[in-house]
Amino acid sequence: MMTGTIQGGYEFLVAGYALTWFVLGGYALSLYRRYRSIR
Amino acid sequence: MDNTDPMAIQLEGLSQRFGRTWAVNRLDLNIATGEAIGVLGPNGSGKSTLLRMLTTLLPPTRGRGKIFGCDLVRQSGEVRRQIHWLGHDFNLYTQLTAIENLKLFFGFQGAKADTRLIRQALEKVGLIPAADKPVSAFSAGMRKRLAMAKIFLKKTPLILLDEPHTNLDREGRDLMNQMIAQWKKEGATLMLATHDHSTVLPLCDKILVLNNGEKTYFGPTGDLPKEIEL
Amino acid sequence: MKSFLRCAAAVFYKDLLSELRRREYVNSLLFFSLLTIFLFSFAMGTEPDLLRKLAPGLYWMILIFSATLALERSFFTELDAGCLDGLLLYSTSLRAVFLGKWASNFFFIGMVQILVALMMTALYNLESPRNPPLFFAGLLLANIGISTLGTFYAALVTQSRARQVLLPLLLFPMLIPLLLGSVYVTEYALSGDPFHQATLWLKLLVAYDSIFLAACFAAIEPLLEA
Amino acid sequence: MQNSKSKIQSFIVLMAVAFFLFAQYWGLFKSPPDQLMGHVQKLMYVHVPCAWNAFIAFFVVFISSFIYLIRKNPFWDRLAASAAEVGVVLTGLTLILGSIWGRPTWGVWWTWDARLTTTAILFFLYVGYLTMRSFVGDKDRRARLAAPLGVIIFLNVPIVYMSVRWWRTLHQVQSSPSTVDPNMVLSLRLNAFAILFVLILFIYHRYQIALLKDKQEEAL
Repeated sequence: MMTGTIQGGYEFLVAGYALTWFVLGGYALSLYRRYRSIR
Repeated sequence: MDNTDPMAIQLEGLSQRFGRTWAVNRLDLNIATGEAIGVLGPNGSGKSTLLRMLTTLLPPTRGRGKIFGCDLVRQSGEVRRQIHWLGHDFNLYTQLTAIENLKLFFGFQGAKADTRLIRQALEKVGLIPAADKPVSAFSAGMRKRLAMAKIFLKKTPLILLDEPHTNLDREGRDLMNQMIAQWKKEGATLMLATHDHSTVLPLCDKILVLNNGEKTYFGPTGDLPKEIEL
Repeated sequence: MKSFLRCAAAVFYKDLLSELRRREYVNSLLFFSLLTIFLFSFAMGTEPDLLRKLAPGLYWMILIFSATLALERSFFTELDAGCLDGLLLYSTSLRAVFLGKWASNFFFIGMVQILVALMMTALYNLESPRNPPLFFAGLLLANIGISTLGTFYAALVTQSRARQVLLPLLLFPMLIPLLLGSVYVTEYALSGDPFHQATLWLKLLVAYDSIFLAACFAAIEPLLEA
Repeated sequence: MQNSKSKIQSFIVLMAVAFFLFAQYWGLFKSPPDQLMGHVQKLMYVHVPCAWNAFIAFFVVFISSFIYLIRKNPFWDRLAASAAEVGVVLTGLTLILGSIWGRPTWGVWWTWDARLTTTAILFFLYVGYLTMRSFVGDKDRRARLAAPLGVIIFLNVPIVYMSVRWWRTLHQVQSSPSTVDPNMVLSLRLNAFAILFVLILFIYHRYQIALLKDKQEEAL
């Protein structure tokens, strides 16, 4: 198992948060676009 | 007929929509017990859809209907126990023999098979020689007769017939007319949907004409106006 | 109550009769399960110890795939011959129809279970299970679960266009707990299960079966009506 | 002229976004890094809230399916459909985040951890639910078929979790994060409520789309 604190690993952190914003934002956008297309 | 309810069928705004088209559009109808109704109209005018809705197998998109006071949707169980339906498919299991199919008819209703009545029914429709043969060997006419035999097995206050005379030879047609006459004598309510009106008119008290899902005429057979397009 | 059972018996008897008279469906089901045994051995290699170790897992994979074939047909014979309306119209209750269909699926899947077990023992020369009652208990409980959910989902997808792909897509995720349970019960049954480790998984299967028998029985009404 | 209703709606959306950003900020910069996993551990503040809220969405599907079975009111069917779609999106996100988190921590892209495996099974269950809905055209029939499915699927969730946990204890893979200090709990809770707010908005707007679609179909 890991002994000391993991150095770095920032790229995973950034990737995770970026992905979260991308997915939530993207879904919000798709809802908006679908809402507009039906209007 | 055990049923004393004066109104056999009461429809209020009954409608059915398939995708964009209204197969039946806001149909209001009141049919008294014991009447024989001919349902006429060109192909695709909603005849079969209407009948299928009356069997409760096809819930209406809008509107309500009652058969002998039982709601088509909420009391579909009671309605089903009081009707017979003879449609284009004859609901026959081709791997089984004629007798087995009729025994199944009792089985599905949870009743013991009454072999005497089965034999009587087969005799009436002239299928005794083919009683033990699998239905797969039957011609369309013989299959229709077997389906008619099923109606013979259980008396119901309402009988729905979709194109009763198709697939039948001349002798079969006489048998159908004879059975229709007998059902009328027993006080059953009948609905016969067909597009060749010549065979049906003499049998019916009233005519319902449908066109594109809408009622264009409903009244006694006698005063059917000429210009109504059948 | 009597008429309920008689209706279910009629549906079961009818299914049995018409499927056994026209053998080709039953044969195709059995040959399919045999074929998958061969496929797996080609895929896994014929090294005896490996196959013996993987046998429980393979067995249940083959079972689930073969069961899908049996389940997909459960309402298809009605639909194909146009008898579904008659069945729905004249049956005393749709739950009786469900019970009848459940029984016929149970019968055919049970048949596949026995056949695949025998063939696998022969082909992978496994010795017979050291704890036979546990083995058959596993088979029985799994069969109940597969038949219950399988018949329920078969009724659900019968009238939709993409029946072949929809049934496995819906059924397989639901069967995961059952798959885990039956694989372990079979594994312990083969090895004799001296420490009674299988009881945990048997409890899971019993709970699984009873929950879904009750739920499917309660919820079947709208499915067949649709 | 934007009528008052949509003005309130956009205000609420802004509120949700603000709260979400605040919670993310708090989690990322305000809470201490974990002694063992360092900053990577902060992925927990998105991974775990997404999982919780996905579960809430599926619970909404279960309840509305159950009520539809009794009431037959199309509102509940539309709500079930909306919640299911949002739930699947969140579950998909949770799974990818779990894999991103697993990589630096355990060196693997996927661990058969009990919670993660259960989430994956949930994902397939509800993708199946949505696929089934997409195959049935007629609105009423779709509702009649989807309601029992929505109930039956959810009944499987506890069984799946239990069986997967028993299955995992046989293989002893340690999975739960190390000790959680109070400040972290605050970030976790903040993010959980932020994403809950987003979840409610998503379900609400997806419901409006479903309503409009039905009205459009009706109007024909």
